[in-house]
Amino acid sequence: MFRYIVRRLVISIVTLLVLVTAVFFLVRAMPGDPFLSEKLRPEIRENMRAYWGFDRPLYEQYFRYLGKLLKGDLGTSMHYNSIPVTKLIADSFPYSADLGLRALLMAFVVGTGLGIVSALNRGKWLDYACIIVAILGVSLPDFVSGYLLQFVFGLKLKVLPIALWRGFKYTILPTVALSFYTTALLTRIMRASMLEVVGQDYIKVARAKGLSPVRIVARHQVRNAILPVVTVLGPITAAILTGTFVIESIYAIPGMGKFYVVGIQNLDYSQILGLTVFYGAFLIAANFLVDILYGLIDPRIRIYRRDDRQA
Amino acid sequence: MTAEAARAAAAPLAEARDLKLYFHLAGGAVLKAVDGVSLSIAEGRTVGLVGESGCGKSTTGRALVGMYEPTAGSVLFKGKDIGSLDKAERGEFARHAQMIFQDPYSSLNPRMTVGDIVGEGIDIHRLYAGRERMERIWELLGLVGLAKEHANRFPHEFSGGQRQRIGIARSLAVEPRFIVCDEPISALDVSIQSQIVNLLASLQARLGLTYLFISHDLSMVKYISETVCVMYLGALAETAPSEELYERPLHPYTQALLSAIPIADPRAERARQRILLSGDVPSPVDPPPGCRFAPRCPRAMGRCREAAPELRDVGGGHRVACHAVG
Amino acid sequence: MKHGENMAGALGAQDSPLDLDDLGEELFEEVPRGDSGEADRIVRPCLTYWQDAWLRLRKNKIAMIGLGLLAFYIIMSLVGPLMVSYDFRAIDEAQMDSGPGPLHWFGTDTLGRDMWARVWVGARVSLSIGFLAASLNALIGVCVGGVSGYFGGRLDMAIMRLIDVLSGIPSLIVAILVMVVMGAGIAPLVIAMIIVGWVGSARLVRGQMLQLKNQEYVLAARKLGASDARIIFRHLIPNTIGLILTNVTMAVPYAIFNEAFLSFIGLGVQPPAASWGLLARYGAQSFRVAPWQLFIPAFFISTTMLSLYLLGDGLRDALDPKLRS
Amino acid sequence: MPNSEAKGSRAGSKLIEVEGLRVSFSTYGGTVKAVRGISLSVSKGECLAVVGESGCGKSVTAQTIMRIIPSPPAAIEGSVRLEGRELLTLPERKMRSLRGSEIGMIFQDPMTSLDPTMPIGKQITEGLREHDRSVSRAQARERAVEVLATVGIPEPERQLKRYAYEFSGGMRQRVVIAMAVVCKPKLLIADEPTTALDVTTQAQILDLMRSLKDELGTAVLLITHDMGVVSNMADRIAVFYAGEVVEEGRAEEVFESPAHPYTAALLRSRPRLDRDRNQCLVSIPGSPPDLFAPPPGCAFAPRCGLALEICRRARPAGFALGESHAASCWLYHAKALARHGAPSRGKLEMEACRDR
Repeated sequence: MFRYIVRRLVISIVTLLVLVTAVFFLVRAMPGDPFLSEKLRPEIRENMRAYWGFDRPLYEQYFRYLGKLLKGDLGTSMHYNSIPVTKLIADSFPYSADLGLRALLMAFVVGTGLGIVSALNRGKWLDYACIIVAILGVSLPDFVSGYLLQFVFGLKLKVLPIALWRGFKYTILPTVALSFYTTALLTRIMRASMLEVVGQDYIKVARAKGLSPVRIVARHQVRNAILPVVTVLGPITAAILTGTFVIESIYAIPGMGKFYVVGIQNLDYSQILGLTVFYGAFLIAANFLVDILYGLIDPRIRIYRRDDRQA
Repeated sequence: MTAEAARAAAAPLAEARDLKLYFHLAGGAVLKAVDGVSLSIAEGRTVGLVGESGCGKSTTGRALVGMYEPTAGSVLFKGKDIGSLDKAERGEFARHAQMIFQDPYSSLNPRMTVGDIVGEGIDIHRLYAGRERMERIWELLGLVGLAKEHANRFPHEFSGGQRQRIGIARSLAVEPRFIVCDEPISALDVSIQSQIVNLLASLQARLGLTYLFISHDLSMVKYISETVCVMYLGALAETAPSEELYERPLHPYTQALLSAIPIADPRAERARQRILLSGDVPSPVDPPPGCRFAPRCPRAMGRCREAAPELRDVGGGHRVACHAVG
Repeated sequence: MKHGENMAGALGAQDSPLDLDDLGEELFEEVPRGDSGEADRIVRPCLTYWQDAWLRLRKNKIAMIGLGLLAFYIIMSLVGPLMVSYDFRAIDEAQMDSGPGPLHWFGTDTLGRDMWARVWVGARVSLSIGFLAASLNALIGVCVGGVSGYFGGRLDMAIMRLIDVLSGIPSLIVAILVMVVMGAGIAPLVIAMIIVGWVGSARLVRGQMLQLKNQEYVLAARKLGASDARIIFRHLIPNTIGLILTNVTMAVPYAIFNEAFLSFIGLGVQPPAASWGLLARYGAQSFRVAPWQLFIPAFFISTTMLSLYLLGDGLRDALDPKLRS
Repeated sequence: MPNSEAKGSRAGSKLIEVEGLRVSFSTYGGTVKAVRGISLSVSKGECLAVVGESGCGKSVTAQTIMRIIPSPPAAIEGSVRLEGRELLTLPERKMRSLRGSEIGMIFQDPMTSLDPTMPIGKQITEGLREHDRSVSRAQARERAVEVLATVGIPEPERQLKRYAYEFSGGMRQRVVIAMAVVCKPKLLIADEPTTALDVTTQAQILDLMRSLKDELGTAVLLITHDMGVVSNMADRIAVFYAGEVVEEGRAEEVFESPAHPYTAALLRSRPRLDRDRNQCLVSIPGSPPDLFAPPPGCAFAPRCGLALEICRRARPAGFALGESHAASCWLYHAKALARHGAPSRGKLEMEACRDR
């Protein structure tokens, strides 16, 4: 298990480094100049360039940036008059994280739940109902479901607030909209996985031991069926966090997404860079945690895998 | 089966000399699948290679037809080291040494017709073309007891035994002289196994083929081969003419193996004394020092744990690797 | 019990059409054993793999609905804009935000442009981006994954580490940055989607290759003297293609969705050009006054994704050799 | 075990009785008649071996006795009685309390029979505690250690917390057996328990099963395709072919005077280790019939060298050949006997390989 953790950790760190490097140079490669837009006199522009260190060679800027990163400094926003990017994140990320976590939790609980219900009722109407929900869910992009829910429950039925983030009632629509796609995806995966496990010999053995169906499902079937779901939790976290950009703008939630989009529009180098690095690091860390979690659930991962070669 | 008498003791057609095959595993471990095996097969004969799963018998067989590069030692075909063959000789070796596989389901490409499967070797070596090619394919199908019409069918339409016949026809297409049969019957039903074994025997008689018959089924190996080699954990434990080995097994492992095979006769069963081995076969990644069988051997002595025994001749072509014998 | 006494019911069964109490002598004639070929005769018609798969797919009604809808959208994307007299760029200030009706079948947008024309022109962009990105991803994936899985060794190790790292990078972040660097347009959109998008299919193909290359039929071909090229083209690719095809079908909706997302946040196709994502974006801005401007493109995005998923599910079932009997 | 067949006809000693069992599955390709009217019984402490090739219905029969076969899609007819109690109509809750406690079952592949995510100790105790809620954790643990020792697992205390992947195939099968006998069942159903194992491991497992049978007095229903495996263990043998019992009798009777051409050919289709190399190896031509559309007459007739006209037209009834020996083959009909005489073993074997 220790070797496994170290291995995943090394991969995660390399991934982060690659991401930071790629993003740094991509941002620098963006057409235009952050100071062009402001009608400044050339000498002031030169001063500003020097202030931001843009007059140095690119590689020097890169290593300086890495050095600052190690100290936890993501730089300062150019647009918002030198507010540190960390401050922007600290102010806005809690909203995004709140929304994202709610959606993730809901997707996980509802998705695996529907998957289990669907598989246990295979071929019955409940199964078909779950399949239809699952297929519709993956067919609706989150901005479609976001507006649709807002339209139906906020504008027509007027039962829930249409925007803002001021208490539980406000969180319902954005959470549902954001988790819809993921819920459907997890339903599909969990259902397939449950059906795969139910055909396994150890389930037959459990039945032959005289265990009650509840126990077989809970202790043997779900436990084994959840493994493939855990493997997709990483990419799913990424999808949900990306989705928050859209949902935040639809429901006017003061999350991180707004700064990201504004940063791009203003060519605010350090803001884009800082937010992207933070966001990437967050996802890489989430992936790492998912890998560890997988190791904890599946004992086979705990020892380093040997190639079983048939002689 | 009686073709053996007609042929004089010929020079070995295929031979392994102190063959070693090591595989490097992820994480730096080395799997010693085959560790110093020497055996030779005379033209027109059948040598049986038996052992339990993981003992290296399939790896040995594959090395003999050139599918693995030996880590050490050499493989000889018609007296020549296959590592030193020139291009023309290598092509000839590729044709003359063939293989029949274990699993009748994974050994045929599901996307190809039976005709194309059987004809693959013909196409690769450009033996025949057009009408002649098709006629040759039909002839081969007939040889293994299938019909002409089967050439247009796909493998999934056939039963296990029929699929094994197709596999045999495929290897016969390039007119081989030596065939390694790698557990050709172990995936088949009992009533089908004898069909395939009898087919292999009659093909040998008609075409003068040489076989290495690999199996974990000692009764079948005894039936089909003149000489039997017993492998344990990458090394040969004992080798002897078939009747001799079964009547006078010398290696404790061979004795245990023979006594473990059930006989379909309750009276004979009751009269037998069974030698039960304790424990499991150790991992070939970390084999025990000295004799590899020592940890499970009822007759192990101090010496067995220190030095690996050599394969020694005890007379009449019977060779055994055991300190306790002799 | 005596020899030959009939133990009715104990063994065997009694459901024969013969009168068992009075069996004629002729019934006890010996008959030669049936030619074993007769028992083995195959009665099923002779079908190639693709014919068989197509028959299976055709039997799957839901998948055929998906295929039909998709075909309809593709045809409409070609002929739809020609069915109305409006150009998709033509601004008509007299007809701003007018709802669907006989004049404008799908209504007009905020600038009075005909939505029908814009939706079908947008379909061209969205569908071609979807198919292009998914196919290119699969192509790169097949090449990289195939080489990695088939040849193995150090090269495989290196590629796998690269894949490990790339798959940790959130794909949309890279896509967003690439769009910013390269500017809007169809080519940048496709490039943005394949930069990290090929990783998934490469992993899939590599896994399949690893599995297939140790199949005994591949070993047999190698033993017969087949070249790498022959093994790859005759044995490995034909056995992977079903999986790849299914994968492409499932990847198209993902690409369409990404296009829509990028256009929605303003980085995709730029007006006056149209794509479904772009239409949805502008529709969203005015959806309280003119909801059809959002819901019409949203409907097409969703139904396209739906039909692709349905088709993909059907393809997977039709091409899965495990289900073949 | 010995002489169990002498009192076999008295219902009291019959542990399990299967009568006229038919099982069929509806699939999209049609209906597979997997079991087509099977009757058999196992007495207390006895071992009945069911021998047959793949797809002959032997596993389906076992799973139907346990009622772990999902129904639907399986359609089941007939009767299965455990000590006189009908199992097929028993409510699921009652049936559940019998599974694992009165009837234990072992499956073919030890590599897949254990849950990979649960320690083996827990897998053993959970069955025990399910059947008797009064058993405490500590008691269950104690019993698990005891049963692991019985099946020959060294240092059982230390193994409880280990997972399946940490054991070799032979050891896993021992764990599976421990799980099956932990509640001391009256009947143990072993479905090809040694097929996936090596010969020397097979010998160990068979030895273990024999000693369990003798020590615990458990009746065993041993399912296998290998006649050799059963010869040292079975008291009686039932030979299955295409979903039917074609021959049944005491082990000695079946091995020494096989009556059905299929049994005779099966016994000669594998070479015997204790005979010399020149023995004739019988091969049965063709393949077993497709159970989507079984032949109208005797299912073996198309492959049989002794088939009569009637064999192709009507399914044979069972003909008694002795106290405990019966075969379902038309050759034993009075008219066939009158015309052709009783078929000798030599004739059965050699005729079966006539066209070799």
